[in-house]
Amino acid sequence: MELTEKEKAQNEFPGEIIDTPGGGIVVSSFDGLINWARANSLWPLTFATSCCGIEMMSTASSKYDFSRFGFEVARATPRQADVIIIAGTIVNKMGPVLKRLYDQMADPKYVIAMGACAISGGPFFYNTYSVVKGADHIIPVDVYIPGCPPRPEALLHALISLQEKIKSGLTREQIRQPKEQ
Amino acid sequence: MYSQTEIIKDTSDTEGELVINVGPQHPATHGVLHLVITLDGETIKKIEPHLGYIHRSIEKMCESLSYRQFIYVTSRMDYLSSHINNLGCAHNVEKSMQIEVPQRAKVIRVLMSELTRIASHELWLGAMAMDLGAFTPFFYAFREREMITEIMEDTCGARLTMNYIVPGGLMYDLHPDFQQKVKAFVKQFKHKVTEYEDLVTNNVIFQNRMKGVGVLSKEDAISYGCTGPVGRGSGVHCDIRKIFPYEVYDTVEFDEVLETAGDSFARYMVRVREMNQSIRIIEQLIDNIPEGDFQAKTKAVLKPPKGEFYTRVETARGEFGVYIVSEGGTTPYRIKFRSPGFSNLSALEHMAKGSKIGDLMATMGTLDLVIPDIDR
Amino acid sequence: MFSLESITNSIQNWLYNTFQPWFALTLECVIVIALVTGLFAVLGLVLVLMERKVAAHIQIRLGPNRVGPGGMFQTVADTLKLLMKEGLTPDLADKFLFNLAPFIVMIVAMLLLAPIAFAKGFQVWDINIGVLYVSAISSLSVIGILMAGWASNNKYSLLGAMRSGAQIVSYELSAGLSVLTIVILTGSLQLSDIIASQENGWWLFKGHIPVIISFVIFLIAVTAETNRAPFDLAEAESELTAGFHTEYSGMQFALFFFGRIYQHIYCVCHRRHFIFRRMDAIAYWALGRI
Amino acid sequence: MANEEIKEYISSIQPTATFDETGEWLNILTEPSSWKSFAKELRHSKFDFDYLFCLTCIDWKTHLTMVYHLSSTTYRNTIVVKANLDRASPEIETVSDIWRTAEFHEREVFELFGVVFINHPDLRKLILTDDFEGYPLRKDFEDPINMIKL
Amino acid sequence: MGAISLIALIIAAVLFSAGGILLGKILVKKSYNPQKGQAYECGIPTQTSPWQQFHVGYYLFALLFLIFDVELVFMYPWAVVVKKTGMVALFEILVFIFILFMGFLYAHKKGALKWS
Repeated sequence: MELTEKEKAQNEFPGEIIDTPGGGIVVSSFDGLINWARANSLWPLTFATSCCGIEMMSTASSKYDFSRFGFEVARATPRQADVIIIAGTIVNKMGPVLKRLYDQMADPKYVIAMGACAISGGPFFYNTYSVVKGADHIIPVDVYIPGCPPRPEALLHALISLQEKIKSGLTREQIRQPKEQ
Repeated sequence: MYSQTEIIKDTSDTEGELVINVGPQHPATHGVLHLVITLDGETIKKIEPHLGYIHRSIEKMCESLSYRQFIYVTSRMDYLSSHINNLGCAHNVEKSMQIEVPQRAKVIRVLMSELTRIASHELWLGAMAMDLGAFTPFFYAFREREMITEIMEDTCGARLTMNYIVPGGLMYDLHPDFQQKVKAFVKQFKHKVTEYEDLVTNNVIFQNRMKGVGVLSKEDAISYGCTGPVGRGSGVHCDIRKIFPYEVYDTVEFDEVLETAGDSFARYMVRVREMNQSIRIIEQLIDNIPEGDFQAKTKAVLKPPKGEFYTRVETARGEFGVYIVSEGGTTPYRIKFRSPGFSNLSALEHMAKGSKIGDLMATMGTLDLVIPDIDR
Repeated sequence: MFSLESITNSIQNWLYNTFQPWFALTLECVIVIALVTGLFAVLGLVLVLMERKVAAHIQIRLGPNRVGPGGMFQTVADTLKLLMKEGLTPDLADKFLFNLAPFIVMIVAMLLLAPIAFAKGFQVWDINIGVLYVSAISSLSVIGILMAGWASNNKYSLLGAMRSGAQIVSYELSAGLSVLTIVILTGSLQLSDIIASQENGWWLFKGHIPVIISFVIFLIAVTAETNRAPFDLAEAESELTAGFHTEYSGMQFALFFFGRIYQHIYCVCHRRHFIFRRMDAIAYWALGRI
Repeated sequence: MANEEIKEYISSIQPTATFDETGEWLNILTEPSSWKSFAKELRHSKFDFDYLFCLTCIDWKTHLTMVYHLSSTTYRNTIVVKANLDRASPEIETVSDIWRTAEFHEREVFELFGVVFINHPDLRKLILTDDFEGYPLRKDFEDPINMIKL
Repeated sequence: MGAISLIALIIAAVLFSAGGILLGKILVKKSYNPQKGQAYECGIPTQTSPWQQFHVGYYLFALLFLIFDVELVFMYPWAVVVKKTGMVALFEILVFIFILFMGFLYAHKKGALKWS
């Protein structure tokens, strides 16, 4: 049964998500605990394309120190990361790579679009032939941070907002309905 | 839109060779550089850089932006030396329109450039140490870098992409606290450089991983067009601040740092010693900022005459060239940025061929690549 | 010397007096399982938090301090999260070996606990060839790592696994030889004997020059064997993204992580056996990260 | 000054070259067909132009102009060599064997302007995606999907 | 406790691991798409399979290691009794090490210890 679904998926649009059977048994009261754990242990993927990446590094540095909130363990592989912070411009060539990275992350996964470029293309909106005008054309985004580049405090605020969103059960992951088969 | 890629299972033609993609998402490529590496065991047989993962078509974009506008975009190219990028462009416009910049602006521009250079080298130090597996230097380096970003924020209103230098001078005057804060920074930084030396330079593991790794001879460095610390690490006399002094560089005393070994350690030493030279420049200028205007009187719309103009400045990574072809209009007809990283990167294959993967990281770390600068 | 021998002995006597021998043995096993698993869980949580806190303070940061009082529940949250994360198996991986590898690493880590003397008489199995046993079992963990690297069908994993093998090849011999010094001095391979021989002073401070040399060698070799910085070639985050566990996610990754930490516990404890005698050796381990 | 000397020398080896001294540096306009031999001469001449610091192309709508900025690390003379190319089928010899930095710069010019470099060792797309059509830095390049005019 | 404790420990390890993995399998919502199943290689599709002949630089070295490691095991029993037996044991182990050392020298001269 599962194999046929996989085969079906091969023929569809590559970004298509197919829910596999199983999982999601426990509900309500236990969910609160799980959401608390997930919210307090967001491991970011070390992914940065341009200037915002430097501010992300600043956020990791001593003065701002996002390890206080448990975001400390930056993983280089998407398999172990929880949140992908799109720090910088996404161009057409990068698009498939970003999509692939997002797809390869293990569920549950969250996305933060950091900076004007990731939100809309920012200063590179007009007259460019290669910039994707907003990372949400490629992958779904949970939290947006404006700025060019945003201050480290803004990134911290975004991460805390994401925490609150997870705790209240409103992320895209949590409200995703299984597709009708 | 996105083609689904097939997994190649056939291995018959590449027996014993491992083709590995390093990047675009890789902690050691400092951005989105993509290297396709052919390995034999751990030995690198071939490196093929693929660029364009952050190609934002800045050159095309600038053709439709006015002379005041396109300077802001250049901050986003080499974001670690954004002041110097701005300076290069402002310089070009000033040269073509023959604008005389006030002395105060000139001094402040040099001060800002040198502060940016220190900040950039600090970040490089932390990132490179992290490439080699040491976490702590990263935090130490960022501690001092943070002081510079604070100074920048006071005056320019931004931490990273400043957009402070405009054609004709500066955007605003200095923040009143500037001198005092810079002095405090200089005082602390002088003491901290020795700390870095203790922590990093004199570390045996570090030295063994750097010495004799990624050697680039002087002839090759010239042929590949390597400039900045990479060129100077190979003994090429290529500091634009010395060869073609701009602003007030001809009136301050500083040494061009030259090493002759051409290996990663030489490049490392060049950068560390360059920080000291920058401090020297700052110390000479900080008490001698002349009073006066910070901006020359310019027209609201800049229209350089018809012709071709080329300016060169020294960023933290090397020679940054701005080549503007003007048709006399309000926007440049063609603009070309000669980015230092692009040429430095082209030497990577030559330097890393035949070495191990670990050595590649050391080599790449000391090249100090900023990918948006390379792709533009 | 402080001893728990009477307690353990009385429990054992009570068990064998009350129940059938086979049932007593089973109960004893259950107690051991419960104790060991509990120890693992608690030590894993506490030590990881400690490592992060100490590392943060050396790196002039604060470290986790928001989750629970003073950040105490940070690792609890992390573990729960990893538990609740999808465990991925790549399509082209060798699924059997891929899923087996974390078990191997875990089993090795557990088996290493057997001869460790937590206190006098508080020992799972006071095996008379303890030193040999420890050397034999500890080199098994590399099999789990090689298995993980090979089965992942990922080049980074493969390279990381091969490096891990190289690491073992390079340092195993020196670690084994350095332990020999203590065995000569004590004249026994039994770990409880080794500890008893240090009752009135550590070997390290008794002025034996060879002991000091072998202590330094052991320290370096064992750090290398557990792939910690600066010997973290197998993971080499900047080169191989995450080394042999690149493809692992969720709990499987956590098991590798735990396995490694328990190996550390073992290292530290054995350092304690051989040279130190107190748990403050763990502080050294926490510093090992930096 | 040195410019006169260089001019003299260049007219002796390349009689068809024309000069233009209005800009900051000496501009030399050469024929694309003779560029390779000329480049070799320049590299090994007594002026020793060993440093190619900028290589680019300009689209003049009627023709393309290759621009080479050459300098010498010992004598610090700088010259600018230009060659006009046919816009329909732009072709010029590569100089990547003389100045190795040219290899990357030529690949960049190849994909952004469509100039074909004869004998280039590895003339593939470097920056753009493989299926990208057109030469974006040419003046007539239009991309209705991605380009939003101001 | 005797050797049975090893079985207990193995059971403990398996329970610990399997418990964690199974709990995750039961409780977590999962999704699948073809890209997720492919190997991670910095976001680019892999080009060749890693399951091919791989040049392990330390192959010879590893073989030698095996030999020497086994020899090392012989030294443990010696170490236990060396204090009781005295000089004779010391002399004997010196002979043993000398023979080993000759083998080591031979390997060194052949260049087997060079990491290539």
